[in-house]
Amino acid sequence: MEYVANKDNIARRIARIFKPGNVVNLGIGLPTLVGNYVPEDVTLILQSENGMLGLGPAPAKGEENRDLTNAGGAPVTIAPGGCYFDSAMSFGIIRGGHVDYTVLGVLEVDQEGNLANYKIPGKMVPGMGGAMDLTTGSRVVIAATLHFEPSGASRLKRRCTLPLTAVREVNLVVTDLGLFEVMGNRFFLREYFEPYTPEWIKARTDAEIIIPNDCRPVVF
Amino acid sequence: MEYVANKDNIARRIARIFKPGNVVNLGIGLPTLVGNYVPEDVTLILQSENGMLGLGPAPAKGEENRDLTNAGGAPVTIAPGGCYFDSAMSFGIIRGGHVDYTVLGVLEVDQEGNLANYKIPGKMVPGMGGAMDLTTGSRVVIAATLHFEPSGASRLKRRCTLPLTAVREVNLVVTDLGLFEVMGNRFFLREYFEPYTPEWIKARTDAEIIIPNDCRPVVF
Amino acid sequence: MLQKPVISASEAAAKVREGDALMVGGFMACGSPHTIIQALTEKGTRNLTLICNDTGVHDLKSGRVTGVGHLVQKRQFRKIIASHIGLNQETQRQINAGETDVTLVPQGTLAERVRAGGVGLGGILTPTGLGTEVEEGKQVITVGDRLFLLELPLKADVALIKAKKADRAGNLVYADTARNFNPLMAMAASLVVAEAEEIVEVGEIDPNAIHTPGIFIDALVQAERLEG
Amino acid sequence: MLQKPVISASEAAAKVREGDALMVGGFMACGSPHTIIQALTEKGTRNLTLICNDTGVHDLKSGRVTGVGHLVQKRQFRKIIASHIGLNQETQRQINAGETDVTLVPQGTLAERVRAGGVGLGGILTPTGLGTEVEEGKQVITVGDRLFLLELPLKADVALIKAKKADRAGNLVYADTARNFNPLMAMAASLVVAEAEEIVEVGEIDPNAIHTPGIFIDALVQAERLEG
Repeated sequence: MEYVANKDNIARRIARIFKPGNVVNLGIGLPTLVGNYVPEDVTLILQSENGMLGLGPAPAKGEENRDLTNAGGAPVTIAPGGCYFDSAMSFGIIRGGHVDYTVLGVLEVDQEGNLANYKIPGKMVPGMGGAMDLTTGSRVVIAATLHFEPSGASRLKRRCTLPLTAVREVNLVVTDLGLFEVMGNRFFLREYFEPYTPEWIKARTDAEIIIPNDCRPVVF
Repeated sequence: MEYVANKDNIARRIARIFKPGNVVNLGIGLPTLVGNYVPEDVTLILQSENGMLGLGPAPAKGEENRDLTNAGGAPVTIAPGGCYFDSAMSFGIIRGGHVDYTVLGVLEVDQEGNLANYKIPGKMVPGMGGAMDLTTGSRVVIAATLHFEPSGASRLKRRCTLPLTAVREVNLVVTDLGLFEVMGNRFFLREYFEPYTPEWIKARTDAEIIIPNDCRPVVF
Repeated sequence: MLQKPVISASEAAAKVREGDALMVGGFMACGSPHTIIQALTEKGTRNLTLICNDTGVHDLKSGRVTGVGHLVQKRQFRKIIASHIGLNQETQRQINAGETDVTLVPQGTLAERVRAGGVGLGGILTPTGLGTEVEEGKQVITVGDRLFLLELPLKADVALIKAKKADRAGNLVYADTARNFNPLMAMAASLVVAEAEEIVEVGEIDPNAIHTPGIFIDALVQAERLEG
Repeated sequence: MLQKPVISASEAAAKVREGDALMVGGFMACGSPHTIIQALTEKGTRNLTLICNDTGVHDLKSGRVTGVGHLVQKRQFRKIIASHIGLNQETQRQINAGETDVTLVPQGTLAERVRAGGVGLGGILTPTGLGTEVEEGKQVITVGDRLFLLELPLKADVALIKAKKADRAGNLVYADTARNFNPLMAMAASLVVAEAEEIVEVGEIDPNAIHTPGIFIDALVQAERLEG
C-alpha cells in the first residue's frame, strides 16, 4: 500500500463534523479548504479573527473591497447576518469560548493534545498570530494536517519537539489517514480512510494509538 | 461675620477652572450646578459615565427621550459632536486618564487628598457608583462641597473618618469659603470668598491650612 | 445565518430558574428589559442573584418603583451585586434588615468584571478601590512600582438585556445611553434573551453598525413595556 | 465641540520622533494609514519601536511590499512588537541578521494589552500562552484552581490609525475588517493621528454609529493613498 497525500479527504471529513449554526474559525491554508465541503443544509457562522462573523466566499474578480479581507489579507465577502468588530471583540469571542470549533494546521501534534505550528527555531519564525488564542479559547480544537512530514515522519508525536502553540488543547486530529480523538494522553483512532487499515496506520505513526472496537472506515 | 451657605459661589468658581475642549465629568447634585456657570467662550466636552460624551442640557418639557438620560436617570440631550458607548468604554475613558476634570461632592475630604462620599456605616449605603473610578482615573479631581456640615463641623478634615472613596486623589477642594489645593499633606488656601478672611477660615477648619503669600480673594 | 426564536416575555421569564445568577441590563432603568422584568416579577422566581448596575428607583413614600426595583420589591433576590442602590430605599431596608446580601462594586470595575467574564479573561488589574473597603479580601498585585487590585470575572446563568433593534439572527443595535451594560452582559451569560423594540429581517442592519453580534443571543422578545 | 486640526501627511509624519514607540493600525495592511506611512517612509525617522498586528507583506523575490513593511524595509524600527511577521521576509531577515529586535505576542493578547493601555488597567489575566515560550519572564497568577499569565498594558507615544469617515470633532467610523486594531490604538497613545477617507462636518455622523469618540484624536489627515 502506498501513501498518497490527500488534503481534500481531510477537508471533506472535517466539514461533516459541524451542526447548523456552529461558530467556526478556519485557519489559513488547508483548513480553508473545509469551507468547500460543508453540506448545503448546514449553515455555519464563520468567524475571521481579523474582525468579522459571517465570512463569505471570495468575491468575483473586480468586485474586491479593499476594506474586507480574511486573516490572510485576501479579499472575501460577508454573509447575510454577519457583522464587523475590532480585534479586542474578535478575540473576546475567541477567548471567551464563543467559537464552537477552530480548525488549524499544525507542524506537530502530540498525544497529550499539545500542538506546535508557529515556529521552527533558527529557521522560521512567522509568529503565532491568532493561533494561541484560537486553540486556548475555542470549545473544540481540530488539528488538520497531512499525516506525514515531507521526510516521512508522522506529525502525530508522542511529544512535540517544536515550541508549543498551546498545551493540552487539541481535541481532534484529522489527517489523510484518519480521524483521531485525543483522550487520556492517547490518540484514539475513531475512523480511517480506506484503503489504509488501522494496523497500517498504527505501525507508521510515532505516537501511541488506541484502536477502539468501533473504529470504522470514513464513509462520505 | 456670619456663615451663609452658598452653593452657587462654589459652582461659579469651579466653572472658571476649565479650558476650551476639556473633557469634564460633573457629578450629580452640587457639581451639576457648575454647568450653569461655564463662560460662553469655553466649550467643554461633558462626559456622563452612563455612556456618553457631549452631555447637553435638559430637554424641553415633552421632548424627553427615554433612551437618553444622565447618570442620575434624568432626561438630557446630546451636544453636536457627542457620541454614545457602553459602560466598559465609558470607564475606559475615565480610568484611562482621558477625562481632564471630575467634579464631585464629598461628605469629607482630608489634607492627604483622601475623600469619602459613598457610605455612612449603619446609616446610608448608597454605593460608590462611578465615584471610585472617576476619582482614581481623572487627571484632576475637584471636590465641591459646602465648607461645613449641618452640625457646624468643617468637611475639610485632617483625616477622613468615613470609609474612603479614594486615596490621595483629590487635587482641589472648592467650598463656599474658598479654593484649596492639596499639596504635601496640607491644604493650601489659594483663594477665599469675601467677606471671609483667610484667618477666619483657618480658625474654623479642622484641617491644617497653609495661607501662601499670594492668597487672594476670588474675583468673578 | 440561523434565525433566533422570538419568544414571549413569560417564556423568557420561565428560562430563569430558582437560584440562578441573573444579569439585567440598564442604568437607573434606562435600557432595562422592562417587558421581561414585568413577566419575571409576575412569575415570582426566587433566590436569584442579581448582577446589575443599580437597583433602580424605589421611593417608599411615593411608592414609585422602576426597573429591577420591581424584582427587589418582591424579594426575588437573595444576593445583589451592584454599583449603586442609593435611589432604592427598599434595597436599603433589606440590607439593614439583613434580608438581602448586597455587594457594592465600583461601576467601572463592574463593567470590566462582566466584560472579563464574557471575553475569557481570568481577571483584570485596576487601581480603583485600592486603599478602600473594596480592597478587602482581594489579591493586590505589584507591577513595577504600582499596586493594583485583581478583580475577577463575573458570569451569569441568564442575562436579560434590551436593544432598540434586533435582526432575526440576533444582531443588536442599542439607542443612546440605553446601551450601558447591555452589550457586556450579552457576552457573559450562558443564556441570553434580548428584548427589542423592533425586530427586523436579517440583512436590514448595516454590519458596521451592529453593537452586539447575533451569536451571543439565544432568543428575542418583542418589547411591549418601554418604561417602568 | 472643538474641531480637530486637519494636517498634511508630512506634518503627521513629523510628529513621530526618533526613538518613539509607534502604534500603527491595520491587519495585513487592511486598515492601515497608507498615506501617513508613505510620508513617514519618506521622512525616514529611525530608532522607532513598532506596535502593530503584523509587518505586512514583503516578498523578497517579487519585491512586493505592503503596509508598515515599507518602514521595515527602510529599517526605521529597532524593535517590533507584533503577532505575525510570516509574510514579511525582510522582517525575518532582519531577525536572523540580529538587526531588529522582534517580540511576538499572541494576537488576542496584543489586542488586550493595547486596550489595557488605553483604558487604564494595570494588566489582564489570560490563559493564552500558558506553558509556551510566551510564558517566559511573566507573572503566573493563580485564581481558584486555574493559572493565568499576567499580561501588561502597552502604550505608545504616537498612534497612526485609519478610518473610513471622520467628523471635524475627530469622531471616527471604520469600514468592515479595516477596523481591527485601530479603535484600540486610538485610546493607547499620547498623540493620535487618524487618516480618514472622508472628513465631514460635526453632526453628520449618527452618535450611535461612532466607533471611536473624537476625544481620543489629536489631528486628522485626508487619506490619499488607499493601498500599498
